[in-house]
Amino acid sequence: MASSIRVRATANGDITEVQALIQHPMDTGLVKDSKGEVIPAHFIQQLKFECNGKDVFVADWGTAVSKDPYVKFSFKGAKKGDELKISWTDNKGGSDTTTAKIA
Amino acid sequence: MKARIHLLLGSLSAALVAFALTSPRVVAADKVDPVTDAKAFQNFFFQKFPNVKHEDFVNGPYSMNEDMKRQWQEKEEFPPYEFALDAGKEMFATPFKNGKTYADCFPNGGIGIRQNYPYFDEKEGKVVTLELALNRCREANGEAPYSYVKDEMASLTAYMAYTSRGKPMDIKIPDDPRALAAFENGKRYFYTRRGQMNFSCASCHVQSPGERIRAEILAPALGILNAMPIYRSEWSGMGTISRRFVTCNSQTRAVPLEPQADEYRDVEYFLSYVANGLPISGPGARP
Amino acid sequence: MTTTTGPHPTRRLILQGAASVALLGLGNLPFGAMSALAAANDKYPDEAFKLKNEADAIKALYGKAAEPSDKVKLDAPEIAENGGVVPISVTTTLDKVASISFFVAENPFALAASYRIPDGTIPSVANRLKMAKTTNVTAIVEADGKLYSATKEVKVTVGGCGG
Amino acid sequence: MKRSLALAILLASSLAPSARAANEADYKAAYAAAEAASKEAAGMRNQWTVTVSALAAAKRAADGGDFDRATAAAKEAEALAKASIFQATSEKEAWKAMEIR
Repeated sequence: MASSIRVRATANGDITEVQALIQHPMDTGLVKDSKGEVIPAHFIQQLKFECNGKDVFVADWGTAVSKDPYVKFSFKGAKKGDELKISWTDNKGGSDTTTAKIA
Repeated sequence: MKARIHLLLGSLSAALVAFALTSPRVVAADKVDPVTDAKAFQNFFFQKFPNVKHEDFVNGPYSMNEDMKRQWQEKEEFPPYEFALDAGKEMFATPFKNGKTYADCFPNGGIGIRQNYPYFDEKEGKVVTLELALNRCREANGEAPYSYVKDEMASLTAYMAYTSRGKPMDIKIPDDPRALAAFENGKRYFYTRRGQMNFSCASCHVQSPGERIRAEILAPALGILNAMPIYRSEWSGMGTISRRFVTCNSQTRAVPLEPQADEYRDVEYFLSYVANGLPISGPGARP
Repeated sequence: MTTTTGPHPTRRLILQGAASVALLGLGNLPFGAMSALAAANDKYPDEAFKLKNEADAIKALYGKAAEPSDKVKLDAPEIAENGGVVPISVTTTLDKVASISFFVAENPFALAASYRIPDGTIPSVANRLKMAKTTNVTAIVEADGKLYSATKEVKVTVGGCGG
Repeated sequence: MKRSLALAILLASSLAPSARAANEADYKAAYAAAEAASKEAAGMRNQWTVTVSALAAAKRAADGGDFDRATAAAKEAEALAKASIFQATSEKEAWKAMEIR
């Protein structure tokens, strides 16, 4: 199954811009389904981006992050071809990880 | 309780009169003439919104409001329909149990043909939409049809729309009285008021595009289907044309017809034909 | 400082004083240690995410209050097209930024998201948040041990006509 | 204006005021009339969601034995169904007024 993480990392000069879109329901636990039962909270808590063995960005998320969450940031010190490792864990112990080459 | 009914009737007749007065001067026509209708339809919007580029009408509410357009462009950087698009691509390539694929059902393998749908099927004597053709392809190959309002259908139509992006809408009306009748039936449905709200599609999308209905900006009717299927933040999911028609009906408190009912197929035929020449921009992201 | 009635009030006061001084004094320590300390802790700030009120959440996350600064540029729509997907981003010209956080005042839980910005990462983040209703969105930037904030009201209402 | 006048008279006649408390027979009559009108509206493919919910409310109230409320809800359902029928018939021609020419 394709990874739940879509990522685009493009380097221009020393700055690499990273965009990530993650397939995840991000349920708040405050919503009821059509039958009136509460949909339990199910959301990504931590999302980590590592490059060349160092954390370049760490996101701690709450229930207010949108469904299929999106995040964009940039960092210095990497170049085209370097590998970016992305991994997330959610409040139910679910997780996923993927790697992407910087274009 | 009786007072409430009279209140309802008062508002109903007042609304009828109010909208009748403000609508464009019209004179009843008898012969169905799609070419003239389409020209008049497009000119109405081009004159009402002179500074909107013609091809931008397909961006719906975002062609009407700068603040909304900025939020849209922000979303389009990494659009929420990305997953549906990938899923559609995968489904399109996965063969059915009998080894065939969707490509075998469609001209040009289903790639870059969305702008020709819906078309008038002279054998059947009815309008055939892309969603209908996809389900018929599934059934012809021994597979169960998909729901018209759920994600699988949206993913397939998203991929097919994506392969036609930028191509001008190109709907044909054959010289067949049944085709002209279908076009006219679709036009009638578009302008007919329904539901306790007593709105027609035109009440919102012709009378007041660009204005707000609570938080949402109303899209112009011209090119309103060019971006289909759409990921709607409101549904936090994909929506096919069928889902959009059904939900619009219930918003005006009209009981929706079954998806792909003749009326829906005809109104899709009408709306697509009058948007001929405008580019396909699906799949789209909408509020 | 409230007067404490315990037998060794002065000792506790000194200890608390020492702790906060130590924190402040760490400004110029080698980066590794400081970032872990300044960004509250490496662990997921579970407490902060559970607090309803914004001020409490800020205190739980950072242990101090923020002061508005025009060096923090918060970008959010005037009217959100949909409360479920509100594009919000922040960028700052401050340096030695250790973390950036977003708060939505009247959400069920004020703290929406918090980002740790290691050395070498540009202090700028864009994300999409959920907003329960029209309220203030606040972005807080932790730079060199101090907190700077920017706030903007975003209107949120339901769409559609009836149903 | 002629149209809305006709509509008002049509509706007023079907709402004969009943002073005494409604009993099951009243409810059954009102519900039957409402159901007939609702079927006709559905037949014209112009049913309103509020008609359906009023009919359901009438049935629920009747099942609970509250025939006053059940009859009132049934009468409201009938009125709504008749209004949707009137809307469908008047719109057969009225839509042309909105058409872009």
